[in-house]
Amino acid sequence: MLVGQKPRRRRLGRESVAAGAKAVAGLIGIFALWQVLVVVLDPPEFLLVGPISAFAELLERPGYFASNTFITLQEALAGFALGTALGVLCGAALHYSTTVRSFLYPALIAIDTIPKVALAPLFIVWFGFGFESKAFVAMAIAFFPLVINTYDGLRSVPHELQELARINKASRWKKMTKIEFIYAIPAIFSGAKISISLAVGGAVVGEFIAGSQGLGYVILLANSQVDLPSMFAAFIVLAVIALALFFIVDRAGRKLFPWKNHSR
Amino acid sequence: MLVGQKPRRRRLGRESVAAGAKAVAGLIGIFALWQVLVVVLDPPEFLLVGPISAFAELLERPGYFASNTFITLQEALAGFALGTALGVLCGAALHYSTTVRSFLYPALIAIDTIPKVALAPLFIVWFGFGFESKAFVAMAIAFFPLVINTYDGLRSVPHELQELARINKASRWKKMTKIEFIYAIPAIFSGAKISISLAVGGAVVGEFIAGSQGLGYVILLANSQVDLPSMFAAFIVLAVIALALFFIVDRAGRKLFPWKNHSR
Amino acid sequence: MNNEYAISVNNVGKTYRSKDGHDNTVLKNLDFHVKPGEFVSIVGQSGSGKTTLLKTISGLQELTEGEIRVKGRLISEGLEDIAMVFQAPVLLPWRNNIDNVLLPLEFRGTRTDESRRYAQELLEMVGLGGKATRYSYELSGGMQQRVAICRALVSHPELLLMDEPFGALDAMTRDSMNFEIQRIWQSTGCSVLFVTHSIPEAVWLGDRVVVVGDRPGRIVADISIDFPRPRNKEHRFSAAFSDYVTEIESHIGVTAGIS
Amino acid sequence: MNNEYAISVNNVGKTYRSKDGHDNTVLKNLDFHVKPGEFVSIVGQSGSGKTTLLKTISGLQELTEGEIRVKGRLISEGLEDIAMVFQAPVLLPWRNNIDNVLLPLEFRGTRTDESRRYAQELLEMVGLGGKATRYSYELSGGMQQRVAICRALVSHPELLLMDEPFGALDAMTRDSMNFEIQRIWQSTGCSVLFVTHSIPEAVWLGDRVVVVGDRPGRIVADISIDFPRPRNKEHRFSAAFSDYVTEIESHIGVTAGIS
Amino acid sequence: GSKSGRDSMTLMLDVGYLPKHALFVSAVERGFFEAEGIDLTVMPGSGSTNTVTSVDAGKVDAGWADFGATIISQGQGADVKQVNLLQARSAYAVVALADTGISSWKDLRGKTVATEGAGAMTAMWPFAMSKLGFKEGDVNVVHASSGSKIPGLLAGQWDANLALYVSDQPAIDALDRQAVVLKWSELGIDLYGNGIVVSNEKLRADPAQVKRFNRAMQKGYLWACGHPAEAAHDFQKEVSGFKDRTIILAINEQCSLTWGEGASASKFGVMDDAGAQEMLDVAHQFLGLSPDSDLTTASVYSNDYLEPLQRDETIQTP
Ligand SMILES: Nc1ncnc2c1ncn2[C@@H]1O[C@H](COP(=O)(O)OP(=O)(O)OP(=O)(O)O)[C@@H](O)[C@H]1O
Ligand SMILES: Nc1ncnc2c1ncn2[C@@H]1O[C@H](COP(=O)(O)OP(=O)(O)OP(=O)(O)O)[C@@H](O)[C@H]1O
Ligand SMILES: Cc1ncc(C[n+]2csc(CCO)c2C)c(N)n1
Ligand SMILES: [Mg+2]
Ligand SMILES: [Mg+2]
Repeated sequence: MLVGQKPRRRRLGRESVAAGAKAVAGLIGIFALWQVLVVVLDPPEFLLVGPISAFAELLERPGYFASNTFITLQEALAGFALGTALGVLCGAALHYSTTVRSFLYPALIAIDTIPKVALAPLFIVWFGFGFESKAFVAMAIAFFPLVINTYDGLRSVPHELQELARINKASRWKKMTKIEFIYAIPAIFSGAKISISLAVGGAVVGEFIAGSQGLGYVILLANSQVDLPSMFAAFIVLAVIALALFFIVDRAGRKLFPWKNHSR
Repeated sequence: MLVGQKPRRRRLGRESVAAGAKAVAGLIGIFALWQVLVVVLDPPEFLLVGPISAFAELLERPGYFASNTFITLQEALAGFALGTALGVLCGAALHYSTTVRSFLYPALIAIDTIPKVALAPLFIVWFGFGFESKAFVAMAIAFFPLVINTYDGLRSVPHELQELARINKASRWKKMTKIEFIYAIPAIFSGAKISISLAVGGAVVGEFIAGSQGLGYVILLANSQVDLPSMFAAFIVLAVIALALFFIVDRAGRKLFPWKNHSR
Repeated sequence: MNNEYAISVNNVGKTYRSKDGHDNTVLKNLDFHVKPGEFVSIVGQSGSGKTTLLKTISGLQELTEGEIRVKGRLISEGLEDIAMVFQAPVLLPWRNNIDNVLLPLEFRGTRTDESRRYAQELLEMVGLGGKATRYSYELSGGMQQRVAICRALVSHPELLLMDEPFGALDAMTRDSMNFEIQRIWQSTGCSVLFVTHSIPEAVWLGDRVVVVGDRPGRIVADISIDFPRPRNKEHRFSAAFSDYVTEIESHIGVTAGIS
Repeated sequence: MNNEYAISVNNVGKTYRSKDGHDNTVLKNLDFHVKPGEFVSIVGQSGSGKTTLLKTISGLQELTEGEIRVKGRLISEGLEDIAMVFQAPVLLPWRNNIDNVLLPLEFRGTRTDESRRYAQELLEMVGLGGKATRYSYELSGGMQQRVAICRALVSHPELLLMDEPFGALDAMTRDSMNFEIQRIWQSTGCSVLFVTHSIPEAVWLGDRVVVVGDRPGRIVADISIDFPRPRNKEHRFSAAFSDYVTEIESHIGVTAGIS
Repeated sequence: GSKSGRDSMTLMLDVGYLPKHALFVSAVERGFFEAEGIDLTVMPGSGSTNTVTSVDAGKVDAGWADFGATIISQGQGADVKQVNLLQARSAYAVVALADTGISSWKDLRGKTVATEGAGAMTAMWPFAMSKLGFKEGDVNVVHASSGSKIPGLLAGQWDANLALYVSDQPAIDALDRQAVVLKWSELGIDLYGNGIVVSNEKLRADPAQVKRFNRAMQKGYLWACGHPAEAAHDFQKEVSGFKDRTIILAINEQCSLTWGEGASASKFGVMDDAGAQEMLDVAHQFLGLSPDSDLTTASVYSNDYLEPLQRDETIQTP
């Protein structure tokens, strides 16, 4: 099986541009559909507005959206980074330590299920209402997919590769760094791709709980003023940053593990 | 590599019991730690209560918790089932159709990032206050990990297996059902394990938004009364059901794909 | 025009292009034809392009030059009924051996109640009757290879491509497999392309032995083997046999090796 | 007591237990010893337990009976410096060929600036000097096998276990590999356990040829080969050589096969 | 729909199920709606804005919502009207804990107050500040979700909450703490509070039902105000965990907001143009109501579906 996996051909600039164009076309398609829906259904403004109103809103207050986006982005990235690091660590601990697995796996899952929104008051009390509490919510949500995917990725390292390491008396560390973690990279990155969206959502939820800036606060404010153009503008910005982060993570994963899904 | 993957030995009843015992020990450990923390720090009751208070609360109103748990459980399961079905479908569509991938992948990620909590009013308008809106929130949240893991799992089907199908003129459907989906089962189940927790959380969030029953409502009420024993009791119940569901999903995955991580 | 041939390879070339511009021309100006019911052995050095040739004929790999017809039809227009034994066994770990053997029938949708009995027969033929419900991880390397051979035979293919099918087998098992393949081929009348590293095996089995040369792969010799069928051990130790072997060795560049 | 031996296999048994209670006793009452610097060939039918034997000696598989000592130490107490060529190449797809060859040194933490040069030398020795920075998917089956051989040699092992290392090689390449292995073995003085399906190869390379019998695997013959070193093509065509081959064939149950 | 000849109706509250909502629960429990041929289901809300949205979307028949929130929604196109002003005065207040250094408005200078990140009260806080003569920055405002406000206050994360005192004072009371309440009305910010909101579509389709609803609502509400202990008991049957004392406190506070001071002050539930206009002005100034909005007093409320009870009316349970 290993021998059948070939390095992916590097995308030519042209192909990359074409892919980008299609993605943009897809997004524009969605926007168009949404606008058509709005025109046809003609829902009241407090229920649903079209993307045109949302974009108009964005253009009207670019500075406002930019500064709040920047804040949310920082929180999400901090949470994602922490959550990824912690998640990979925990996933690895689950794989390598029977003790951790037996005793902590259930506890981990249990803790993950408690809705972070419900823990809001505690977060505020523990972390105050600054940057930290939002990054913490983002981290708490982003963490779990990495645990699962790291653990499952490490578990699926083929037997022959394990034997190769053993016969060469590889230390545990060498075995991890030269075989197991590399093999698990695609699974770990699958997890990271799930997490990056969750981290952005987590930061926003954190801002819902306690915030006076960031896109979550923009949404909250828009909600209270029934200002749907502003709300949907925030949604669009959120979607765009999540999308960008997703593809950065995806691309990083392919860079690190380029021998999957080769063409020829 | 294929030849190196061996069926896992079926756990003996005794081993299974031992694993269960350790898991329970782990959970009890967490509870003990938590209780000790509470006793040592002695935080005010509105900030943090220990598991003993929470369990006392549970025992005092078992019917109340049972009936609300049952409701949340139903919503979560419905959302999980729908989200899984839809997620696997979307993941497969992403893999098999270049068009879907080019145009819809970005849109999908974009949509996933919009915080479901913020969409609350729309959900209410679309689905009302009943079961459907909660199941929908659960579905909307549970869906994404399955998309990613299904897609990535299908993508990593080894080249030789593809060739085996091609040389035998397998129809697309046969190839999917006899090779690709079976190969992707572990990755899909990794996704499902992430989703099952998310679905429970989603149902609870749905109940926050618009509910007059379910554990989310219990938490909401407890919150408004600053009744932390009741809140933590709900957390415990949530954790327990998510845990149970997680291990059911995990076990189902191992049953379906028993040839990973063989012992010998 | 080509309809009389089971396989007709016309001026075929294959160049692997790698991302760093490192092109590797593996096959060049290849021309050869296989008549229906013919058994053609292919020999050649490691890396000369034998696997590549088989994969292009089976349609698994695209040509970069020329054309290949199977039963008169361009392979690019859709595959005929071809079975292939790959160089590695490629068994599905989630199926037991007999279910692995049956896979081609399931793929084709031609599995019947009879099939299982036939698959069991094939497994018995290769000495694995008792391993039908075991999994591939419980088999030795040679056993896995034999299961893969059964899988190729189960669909009664008209055209059988075999890429070093007996590479992992000991002499004795290999001999008996040689006899079985000859028998099956004679009884079904299928055409066979048979890649092997063993020149005696190539001679003993083949109506012709095609020698593939190196860098880039081209046909350096195409030798008809004029022994009657069915062949037996006698032929193996005839003088004519040794002459064939020596001739072929000279084309490859070996002179009576060790193994 | 066993200190004089490089490997000493004492009354070893191995039973695979499967979950459905289907026990498979593969090795039974195995007893044999390898002296330091000795080259021992192992032959036997497909499925007789050769791979299992190598894996138990290397410590990759647990025994169910008896004990194995490597340089006097029980293998259960920790592995000595062993290199192994597996039956399948098992190359890492994310490393190019030379980096695959260097892997054992990285595992052992003994990679030096010199190493790369030596790895390149080894690749040149097996005819793959030009493929050092290519990836395994760009290699033919036989080429992959040769990379795996280089990987086993790179760490200058005192004990070398090879499981059909030349199975996917054509006669010519195989011959040259045989010469190289003999040369390396003579210059390093390592002990070698060499599994092969080719009886002539076993005889030509080995100080002894051990024949493993079937069901369960046990040693049915242990034949010393009394040719001087270095051996050459002459020995191959001597009468004594044929006698050895015939004797061994009789133990396995083959009588002068086709291939 | 009507089963057994009665109408099923739903009423959505502003937020959650709080002791102040005992009035509604009790009105149902004591059969006021049944007497009008209505099967009423009371359901918790998730903020007045969502409540108005639900009414407009036809997902509920009636809502109980902050008048400011209603006007903002109407400004955005919500086709609804307020038809019964149950709470003539708003409960906007600053709520602090006793003995924490805040006992009057002037003590707020330099302090930190928490409020929901968004909401009518948040938007209007500058109005209150201007009435106090404070400058921006004199009071530090932080934002916290409704669920966090009490714990944060108790934990000393901040000094006071901007809150509806009918909600927060009982909550603090329930924890056996004493609350200090600074009512905005003391600053002259005396606006309409919460009322019943119904969609215009419903008003067209079944005005009689709305009238019956209002009749039952008014009677039930006033009856509960007159019988807080009984109402508290009714509420406890529905929502466990609150002490009698807390619920009664909430009921009394809620009922103290029933009667306004305007032209229609003595007629329960009745609104007037002056009061509505004042709220419209505030909405324009503080709540983000568009200057182009064509909302008029007539389009935001109506007394036409009301047979108002008087201040001195005695109510009997049916
Ligand atoms: N995907 C690929 N990309 C680049 N080069 C390739 C690829 N596959 C094979 N090659 C090259 O093509 C040549 C022929 O390979 P092929 O596998 O056809 O040889 P072979 O005759 O089957 O050898 P063997 O007997 O060792 O199996 C080799 O030089 C190999 O390096
Ligand atoms: N993991 C396993 N579980 C059960 N049986 C096994 C397992 N591995 C090998 N066997 C059985 O052990 C026997 C010996 O296998 P082994 O791989 O040692 O044979 P071998 O001599 O190397 O054969 P070959 O020449 O075909 O490689 C076979 O009958 C095989 O079915
Ligand atoms: C649980 C799990 N299942 C399968 C694989 C095999 N695999 C390796 S990469 C990849 C794609 C990402 O998931 C897959 C499916 C794994 N690593 N983890
Ligand atoms: Mg080949
Ligand atoms: Mg073997």
